[in-house]
Amino acid sequence: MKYINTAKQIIAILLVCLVVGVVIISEHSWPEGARDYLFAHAFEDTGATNTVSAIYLGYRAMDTLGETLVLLVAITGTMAILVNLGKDTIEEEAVHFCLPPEKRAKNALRTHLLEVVSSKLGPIVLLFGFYVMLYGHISPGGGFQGGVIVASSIVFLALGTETKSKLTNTVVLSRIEAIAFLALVLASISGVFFETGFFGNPIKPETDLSANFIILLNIIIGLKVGTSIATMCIAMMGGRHDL
Amino acid sequence: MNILILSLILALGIYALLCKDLLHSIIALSALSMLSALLFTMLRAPDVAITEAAVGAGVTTIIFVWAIRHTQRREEDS
Amino acid sequence: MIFERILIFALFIAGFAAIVGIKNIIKKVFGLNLINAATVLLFILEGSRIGDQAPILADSVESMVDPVPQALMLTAIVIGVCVTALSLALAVRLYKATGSLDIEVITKRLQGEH
Amino acid sequence: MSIDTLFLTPVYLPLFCAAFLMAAKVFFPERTMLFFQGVAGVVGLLLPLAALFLLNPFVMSQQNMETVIGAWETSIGIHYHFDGLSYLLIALHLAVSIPIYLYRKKGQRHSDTFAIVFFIQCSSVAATSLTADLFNLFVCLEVMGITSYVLIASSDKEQSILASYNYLMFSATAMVFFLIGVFGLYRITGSLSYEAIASVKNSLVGSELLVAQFSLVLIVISTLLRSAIVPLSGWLVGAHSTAPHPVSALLSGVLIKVPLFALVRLLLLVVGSYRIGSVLAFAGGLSAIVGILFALRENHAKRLLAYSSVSQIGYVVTAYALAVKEGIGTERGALLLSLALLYAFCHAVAKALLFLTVGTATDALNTKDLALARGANQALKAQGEKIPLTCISFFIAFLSLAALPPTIGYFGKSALLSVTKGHIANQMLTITSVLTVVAYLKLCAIFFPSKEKIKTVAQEKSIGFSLRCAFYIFDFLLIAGFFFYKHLQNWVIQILSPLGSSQIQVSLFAPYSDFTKSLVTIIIAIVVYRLYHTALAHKLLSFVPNKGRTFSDLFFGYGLAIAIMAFQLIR
Repeated sequence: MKYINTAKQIIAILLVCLVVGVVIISEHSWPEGARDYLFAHAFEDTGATNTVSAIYLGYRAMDTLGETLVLLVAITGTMAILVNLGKDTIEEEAVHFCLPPEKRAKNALRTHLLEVVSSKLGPIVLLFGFYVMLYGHISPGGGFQGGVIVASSIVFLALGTETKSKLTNTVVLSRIEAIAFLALVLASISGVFFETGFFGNPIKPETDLSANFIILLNIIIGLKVGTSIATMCIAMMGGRHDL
Repeated sequence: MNILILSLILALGIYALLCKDLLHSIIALSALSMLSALLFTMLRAPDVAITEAAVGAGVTTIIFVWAIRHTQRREEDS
Repeated sequence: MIFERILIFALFIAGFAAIVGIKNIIKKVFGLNLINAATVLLFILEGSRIGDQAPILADSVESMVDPVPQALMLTAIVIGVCVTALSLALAVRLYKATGSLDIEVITKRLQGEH
Repeated sequence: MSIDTLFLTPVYLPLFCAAFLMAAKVFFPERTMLFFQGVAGVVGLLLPLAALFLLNPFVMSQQNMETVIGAWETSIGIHYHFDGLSYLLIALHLAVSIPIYLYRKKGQRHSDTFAIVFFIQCSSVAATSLTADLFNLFVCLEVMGITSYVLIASSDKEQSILASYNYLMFSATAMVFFLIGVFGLYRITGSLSYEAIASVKNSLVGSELLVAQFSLVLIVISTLLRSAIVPLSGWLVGAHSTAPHPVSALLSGVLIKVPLFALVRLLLLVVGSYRIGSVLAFAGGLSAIVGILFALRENHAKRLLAYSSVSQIGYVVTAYALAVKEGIGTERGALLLSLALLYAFCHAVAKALLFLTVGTATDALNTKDLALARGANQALKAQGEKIPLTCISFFIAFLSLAALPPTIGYFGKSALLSVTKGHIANQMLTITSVLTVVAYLKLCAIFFPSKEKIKTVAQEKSIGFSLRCAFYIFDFLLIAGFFFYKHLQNWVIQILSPLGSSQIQVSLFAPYSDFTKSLVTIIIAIVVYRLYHTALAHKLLSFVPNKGRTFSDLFFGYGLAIAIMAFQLIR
């Protein structure tokens, strides 16, 4: 019985990799039509110098909306599965990262280094995250990358127990996430009322303000990604399971 | 130069799959993400490099380590 | 040129063989991560053949790289991470339910009692 | 509100409701959530329905609308294509999901997460049926997929977690192959919208054509995986049988049909797609037979329904594949496609009703094993159900799927069988329709009166009002479909018929001559059902393997499907 199974697996791998191999290995020149058009028109269409964010927040903004939905559903699903994961065992509970020093078990291997570094490093990484988010349309970066860096800074703050800031409170985080998602949907619908259709840029392309729509989208997506990943990481690190 | 980094990535990938201790595999995977982020910067794709480094290496490693903490670290040699 | 694609194809085969072959459910998620990384590498490697400057519209840029695959791969990486997060949450839940990480042991224990 | 903003309402209105519910969940206390879910239901589901009524004249005159999202320049932006097909797909989705939303609203444990994910799924289904861009199709299928994994895993049974894990790994891998297909096509054609790809692809020759054909194979098989045609149907039984009742109703009703019909726009434009049609027609017939044989073998109520979903989708795929073979542009192709869609509608409504009624009944009886489950009526009556509504709706759904007169299924199935006359798959389908009746007779056993006293299950929520009107809506759809079938069929054929030939002669089958045929099928079915309990039948059925599909079987089917399709395209 065992051989039939491995034989099946080998046949499956061979068949699929035959077809995929032909598509990957075959030699073909890369089309330059899209690149030339963007090189000429990207700036005055969307006002963004970084053509990649011009595409994924301007021309193909629908993909970014789909991507944010995938992130939202994945994190909601993970949280739903995490919540009824059941309580950890007692000694696991004691070693949790987020417990203040006096409540934690003595044998938890937590050097002082982590506390000093994390509470000092947190604000700097937060600042860098917002920089990457806000300058998305000029220098490389943008909504998602900025959001993840903001999320890692929030995790730093949650690790360090000296700074008890509201930022690491999961209720506040999920509120910001809900507002950001609502703002994203409203921003995408706003194009409809300015007759440029769904996900259109409500600001007229000619004016030099048209980059603001991309900045707005970057901020909203950055906040949403940052808060949702931070919420998940804090819940994973044994923070409050009260979601 | 690309070929060197790509073969290193392939080696890390195969090591990650064959290694018995899952924690070593996770470290190999995050090294793989970091190397591909380096390759993207060399291929003039800075946006994708930041995403791969921050999202690929950062968040994936946190999730994998959390999953390992809740299950078992050594793979059963059945 | 073609050798780079052969290396990426080898990474792809390794990932797919892991998903089909290896029994440990967390190693299967590793395999999924690998084929996702291989696809992103393929898109960006091929996309950067036609130019040698980053797609930022500074004034000194003449031959820039094709930004379209880069924009697509931003989406693909994030979707890959989300699918990995969800599959690992399911894998942990399966481990809590059946106490094992081996897909066949899990199916036997769960399919035993309907 | 010009046309192009109107047809996008089914995409962004449910999204707005999901965002609204998320905000409400965080800001407002728990007890007001039910009210907000009601408001969200009205805005997210009923308003798009109203938008569809407004769009009806536009679609009846066979116009179609090609827009770029966000009014950008055409070569880079995402193309959206609104025509009769996407109109009917959205109508089918709304017709099935509104009653299911009503059924679900009676306060489950995860009710607010369920509602948010449900609305996101609605918007992704609408976007999938509208999109005319390859990478956007990838993103929409991914959103649809991830919402169904989360919905399946939301039931607290352990098997559902395993089923969700299998489905996730299988279709996530397939989606990476989809990306490789997009890579192949973009590299050759330089664009991502269907028209541009088709125009370049038709003029390809030599090795480029080979690569383009292989990329197309990867894309087609990865999309068809979600419609669970035989080699690819390993994941469906686990997922649909362990998911909560409204989720499995929604999955069987809508989620396995939308990728199939969303693919037609890509196949329509690509030369050589008639070869894909002939392979698919055979696969459809095969999945009908294999599905129903497994269903006969099954003793677990919801697994039997899941297997019968696999076999019923075989009917839809056969008609769809013959339509693709004929070419949608031709008269006969459009006719075949409209009948495939009509049968998909009959099956969606009837199967959703079956899942809900059998689910409620087996919950009341607290056992899903068909051998033991008897006397569901007494148990339901004990739960405070005055008139035996569940039993009546079950019986109507049974009549519809067994193709008996007072329901829409009677006309739908006979129309489909008469149109797909010439093909070998037709014989398979007729055999399957007999066996389907036998399988469902097995299912009726639940409602037979049982001897011993039913101990009432401590069910705190009695049969809620919203659950009852879900059943009423479904029953109405099935019965009204029977009486107005002629108009319904003309309406669908007119919408889907190619330009300029809107008066196809529709008297394609005399409704009453088929009555004798369906009577004969019933008699044979009852005889076979009697035979079913004999030793001979058990020995015969023991050949059908009953072991669950292991993980690697899924990929073996996937490899097989890719190999067959690639061989077919190169030949």
